[in-house]
Amino acid sequence: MKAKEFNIKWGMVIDLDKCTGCGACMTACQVENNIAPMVDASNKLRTLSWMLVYELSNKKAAPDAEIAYLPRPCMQCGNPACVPVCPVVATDKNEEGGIVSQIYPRCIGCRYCMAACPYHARYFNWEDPVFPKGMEKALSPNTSARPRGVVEKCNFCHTRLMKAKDKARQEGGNPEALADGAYMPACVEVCPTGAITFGDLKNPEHKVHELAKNENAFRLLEKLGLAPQVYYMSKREWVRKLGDNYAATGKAGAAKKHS
Amino acid sequence: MKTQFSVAKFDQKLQERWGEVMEEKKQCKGCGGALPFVIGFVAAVIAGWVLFPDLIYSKKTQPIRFSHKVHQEQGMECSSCHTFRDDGSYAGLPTNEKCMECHADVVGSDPDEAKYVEQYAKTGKEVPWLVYQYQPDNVIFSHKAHESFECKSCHPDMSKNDTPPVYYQNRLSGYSKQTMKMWQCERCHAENGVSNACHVCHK
Amino acid sequence: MDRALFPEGVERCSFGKFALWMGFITAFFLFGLFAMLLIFYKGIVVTGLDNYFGFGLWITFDLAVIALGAGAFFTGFLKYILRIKQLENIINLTVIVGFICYSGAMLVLTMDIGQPIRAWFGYWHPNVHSMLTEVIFCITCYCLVLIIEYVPLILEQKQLNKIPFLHHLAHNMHVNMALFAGIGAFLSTFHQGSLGGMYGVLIGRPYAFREGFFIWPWTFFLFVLSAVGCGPIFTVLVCTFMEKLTGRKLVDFKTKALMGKIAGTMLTVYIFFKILDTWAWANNYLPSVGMTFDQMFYGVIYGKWLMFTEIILCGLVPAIMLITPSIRNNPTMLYTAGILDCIGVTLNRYLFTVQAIAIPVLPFDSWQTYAPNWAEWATSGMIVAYGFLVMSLSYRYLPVFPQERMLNK
Amino acid sequence: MGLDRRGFVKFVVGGVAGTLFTPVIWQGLDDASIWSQNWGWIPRVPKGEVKTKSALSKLCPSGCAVKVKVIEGKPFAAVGNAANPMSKGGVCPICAGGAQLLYSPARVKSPMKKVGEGKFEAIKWEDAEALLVEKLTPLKGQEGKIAAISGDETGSANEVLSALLSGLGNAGGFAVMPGEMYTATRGVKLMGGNGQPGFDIEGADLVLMIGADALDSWGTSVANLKAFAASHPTGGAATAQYIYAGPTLNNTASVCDKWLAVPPTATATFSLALAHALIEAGAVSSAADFAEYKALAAKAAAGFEAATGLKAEALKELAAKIKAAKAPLVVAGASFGQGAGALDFVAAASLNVLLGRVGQKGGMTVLGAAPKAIASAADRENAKDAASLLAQVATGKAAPAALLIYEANPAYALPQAAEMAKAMGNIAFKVSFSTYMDETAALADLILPAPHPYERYDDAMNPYGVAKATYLAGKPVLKQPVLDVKDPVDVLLAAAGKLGLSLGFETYADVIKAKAKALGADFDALAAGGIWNGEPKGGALSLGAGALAKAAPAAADEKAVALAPVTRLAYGSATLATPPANLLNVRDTELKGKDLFVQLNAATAKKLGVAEGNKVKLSAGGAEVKALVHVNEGVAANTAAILLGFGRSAWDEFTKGKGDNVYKILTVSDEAGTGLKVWAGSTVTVAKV
Repeated sequence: MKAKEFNIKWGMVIDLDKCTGCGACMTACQVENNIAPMVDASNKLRTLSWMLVYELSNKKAAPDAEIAYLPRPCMQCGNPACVPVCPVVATDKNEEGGIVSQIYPRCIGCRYCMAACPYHARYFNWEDPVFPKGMEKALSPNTSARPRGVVEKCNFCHTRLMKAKDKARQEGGNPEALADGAYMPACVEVCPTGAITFGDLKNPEHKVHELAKNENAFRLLEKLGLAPQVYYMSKREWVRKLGDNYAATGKAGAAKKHS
Repeated sequence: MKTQFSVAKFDQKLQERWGEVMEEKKQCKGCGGALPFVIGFVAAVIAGWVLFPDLIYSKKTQPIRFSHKVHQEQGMECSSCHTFRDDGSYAGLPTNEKCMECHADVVGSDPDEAKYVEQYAKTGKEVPWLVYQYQPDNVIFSHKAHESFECKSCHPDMSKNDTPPVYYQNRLSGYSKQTMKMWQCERCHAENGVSNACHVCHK
Repeated sequence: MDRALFPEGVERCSFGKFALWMGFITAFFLFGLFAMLLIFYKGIVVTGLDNYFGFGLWITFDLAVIALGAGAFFTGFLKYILRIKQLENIINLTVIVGFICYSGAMLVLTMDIGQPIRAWFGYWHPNVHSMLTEVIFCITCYCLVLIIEYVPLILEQKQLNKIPFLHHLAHNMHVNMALFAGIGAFLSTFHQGSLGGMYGVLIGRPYAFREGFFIWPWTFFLFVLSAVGCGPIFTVLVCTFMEKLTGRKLVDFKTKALMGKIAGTMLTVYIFFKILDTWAWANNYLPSVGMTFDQMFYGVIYGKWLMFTEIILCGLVPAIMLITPSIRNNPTMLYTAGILDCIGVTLNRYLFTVQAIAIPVLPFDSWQTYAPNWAEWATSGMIVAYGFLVMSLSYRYLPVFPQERMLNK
Repeated sequence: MGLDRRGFVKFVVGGVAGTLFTPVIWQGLDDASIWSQNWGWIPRVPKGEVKTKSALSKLCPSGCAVKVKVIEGKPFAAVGNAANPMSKGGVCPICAGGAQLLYSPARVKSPMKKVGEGKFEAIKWEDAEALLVEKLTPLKGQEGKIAAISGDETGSANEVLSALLSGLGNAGGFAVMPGEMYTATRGVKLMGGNGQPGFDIEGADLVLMIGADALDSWGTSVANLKAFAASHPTGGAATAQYIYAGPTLNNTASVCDKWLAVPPTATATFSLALAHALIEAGAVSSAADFAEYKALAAKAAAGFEAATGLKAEALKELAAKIKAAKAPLVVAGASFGQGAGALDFVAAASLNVLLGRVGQKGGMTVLGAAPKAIASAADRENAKDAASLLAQVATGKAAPAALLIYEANPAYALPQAAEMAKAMGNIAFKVSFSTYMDETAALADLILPAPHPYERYDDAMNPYGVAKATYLAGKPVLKQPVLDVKDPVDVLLAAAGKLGLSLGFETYADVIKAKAKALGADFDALAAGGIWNGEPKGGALSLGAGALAKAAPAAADEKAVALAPVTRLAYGSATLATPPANLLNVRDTELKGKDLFVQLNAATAKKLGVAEGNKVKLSAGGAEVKALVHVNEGVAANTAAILLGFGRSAWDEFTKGKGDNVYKILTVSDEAGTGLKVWAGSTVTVAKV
């Protein structure tokens, strides 16, 4: 199936040299998207974390040891592995902006998309969301609470996009040409070091447009051809190597299939 | 021995029963015909179309008999009460703040107005209006994006309405009977060349 | 005491013994039923599945039984379309085995999805690009075909057959069975392939991903071939197992050997392409995405021994055994080869399901391991028990084996 | 005619067929799936207008200026306040989940009176306040009978507490929880200065953090992160270097240009050896004690490799980098924000003196005393530290009959926690003013629930680390608290009145407004997310050689390894157990189920004879902590790193019983020369169980 092309492509450039791994993005994401706190959150095989901060290590012994933190939202792949496999069109990449949707009321919970996604960006609701008593009063209006048995994932806080468009309409602007920063996901908004830059990859007025072409920019598993809309950048070679093994191009930072 | 005996007896009975079945079949040939089938069919159709809707929907009335007609006659527009906020979001039903601009105290003679003032305006409690066009949490609808349409192209024309219509709520799904179904949204989007991508309407 | 219901001219064990046997099987069934109800009540959180292993025992089980149940469509195809007369001796059994496998798989799928209430969305909101949609449609349709094929067999039950209407119905269905066999062969080929396609299209899973022909990845064709390479021999194994259990001869060895020959031929074709495919995968595809053969394996649980067992010991070896007449015509060797063959195909389904998603594709991720828990075993066991129950009833009351009277004289 | 069986079957078949031509099945299927999409037990999300309100979110130690998003009057999210010059729109991982903490299951829901061991009874506020006055009345005027412990470093509440104690004749009874501000201020004194030290990270082009986890849990971390971010433009060249010297490759170190693995026992040695390298490279100081300092530095350099496990080369490279920098800054701090002696601070801070960086842009500053709202309140630096107070209580040297605990958790967050908790048992009447049911509240005789930051007035004067005098204030976001709580300061002021003591204020809001006025700031502007800043000060500081000379050499113990407690801001603080929304951030190599991991590098693990996944116990001072081994190359030599802040015995299901409390095995010793209680250089023995 030929990947669809869009005039707007919302994307991120995450500067891994600025991510301290503080976890504010994960917290903000849970808050924005009404993810119920989990009592045993150390069982990472059953938790829900649309945004997950991985710890990368250069695997060297002290004193040469280095680590880096890598926040992993949904990659919103240009050629997603998850979309064509869904039997009920609960997930789709079909909207201007290129965000891969995931619709909970349609999802039947077959988990084929989870098996398809090499980034582990998709999560299954193993249980109904249970908030500590009273905490359900602090739910965000932006994401519906999901029942058990459906798959969910990061959608770049899509409701914020809808709200930004409404704001543009109210102010007489063009909802299809939002200014840089008019729409940003919760993780981007909260990051204390501004490690995540967000915008329209195709719009030259947005910072991400140039950043994605930076010589230190790369995408995860570029070699598989999923064409993520999330870019990473690091001046550290070992970090870039861990990201995509350079298999697609043979060498670091060489011509990216930027589209 | 006893078991064997009873087994044999059972066996015999079974044989007899099969015989009866065959007999019955012969007797019944032609009797009744298709009539029971027709009766069952018609009964089911009637039950399905007449009784079922009554069973599946509960009826509710608005907490206050609000007359859109009276307000419209005062020269008010839909947008006088149903407004947009500065960020482009839709305020939907007016809150006490809006209603109390006129109804902080009783101004007319309608008993429902007095009821409103007494039970809501004075107590600060918001009126639990029933929303005919109820949409669930998983739907995000932008009135701003649909601003160019007339209200009544989706909502019933309330301007002539003096007594709010009965609210039918589906007992199983919890939706209002007037909840716009997804295919309706999709059809209009398709006709107008607007994207039907999932996230355009879902959250 | 239920003698009146037995097929014409055959002996069956006493009702008491039969009841005891059925009770024994029912115990397993009920335990599985309990697990199933628990799963419907609490959700699949009660299973051993997790974020990394969204697919596990159930999907492996489904794929395996569908492959093993392939005897139905392929034998049907050979019997009714290619008119290999001899296969009528075993055709009924293949239909029942197929029916059990497919209906069981559908039940497992209902448990496996998180929102069974919305299972029908698969038909109402289908995604035509999804291999799973193809699977859902074909399995359902083929399951209907199997029911249509199974019904005349039920109607031929001694007492039912006395009713003229049912007798004629059964007869007419038989007359048109070639049509259903044809439809079945078509549907079944497609979904066997689609099951393979399901994995072959996973561009994010290097273990499973394959290039292919038109929209079908090579796994599509490999799954079809492997299914027909094991389905017929599985029916033979079932038959032989029943013979051992009942102490009666049901199908002559000549027919069994023929089934072995059919399976062996297909398995040989399959294993030839499988080895080619694996070779190309390891030497062309993996390096092209910057991965190595070694990266696909981990420790003992996901070690290389699994792949070698699958392809060599349980693929190449039974293929040679089955196409060599002297080996095939020795009953012990035939059954051994059959068992190896079935293990090989099951292992193949397991590897594509579990190993494929166990591999940490992200270079900084780590291997996770999966073990099914009691709830998954119990429900899978329930399906097996269900199969035993259907088979026991069919054997006892339906004229499944045309040769039985003659062979046990 | 009767309906026979066949007729009945036909009827049923007809019924089924007929049903297919009605909506029953089709609508039923549809409605059932809609039902499954809106299950009644799944919480509904709010609808309505979203507004934002400014707040001072003192959930993290330094406090974040936040914008709270509110819908239908209910807060649901918090983001940074871009108008605030300190946090510049940033927010820390704790404050980002502030709205959810309003409904934390650990919150104390109403005043509680102890009625038995571990048993409490909810009482009315008027009864609770009467009880407080009743218990304090007989103690009034008796020196040493009333004590207070405050866990708040920056609030004016401290002035109220201090003034209240003075007014009741117990001026010496005011103690604070040990934070860095306390020891650092002592350190400045030892260097001949007066006041709280500050660090102008924003203005520096080389930031060497010795111990200080400045980009995560140390100081005004959000402001520090903003400074780091500004010097590291995405896609551009960095304008400042950051180097971390500390026991673990922590969040700060992960983004630094260089990490120097320094065990917590060797912090001062590292600093002085670096001084030696700098002097070798030509650094001189006009400070009077330079000669003495130079000798101390040379001595430290000789023992550097043995003490740190690092190569001397590393120091030379570092010295060269510092020499090359235009505005180098050394940030001195304890690796887990407390327990370091004043001498560790002096050793690191003296590098700024040596480099001539005191009072310079991008250098170290000394903040003078801030004006007070209540004149009778004692200066902050004159307060006792809580560890000393409870140590005195334990030995009978002090015998208060009443203890007021304000926003502090001494029963958990003091070294040798078990002994501290035991000492508290010697005090007859303990009142805990706490938002959460923490370990101290669980031991108290009276719990007076304090409001969440969104429900109260509060302020922050000079959060530790700021380069210039800084004042923040906030007012409630909510009109009504979500629980039956009262501001502790309001309660104390009312109690003071009943005890015949007038402090000049009736509410905390008035105190804060007076404070703002005293500073010449506008309270309303502050409450809207503004800030008040004073001018940075320098002041002549010595190199502190006199004090450093008294430092006792670390006792070498072959069997023990240095203990490096690890703090991560996201996981909570001394006063806050990991919030439910942050539990997900804890890695499965740090905590798994109920077990903490102790991090050892491969060489240390080998030396100790333990391997990945082994269950071990860490023992010191008669207490022990159990943990699983995780081999991690991001730990200094001969050091065991383990998360601080777990092993809760109160709080809620999200934290209770998870891991073990590392405070238990932190051993207190008296620092030579200063008499301070120190525990940053604790050692432990590690044994397999």
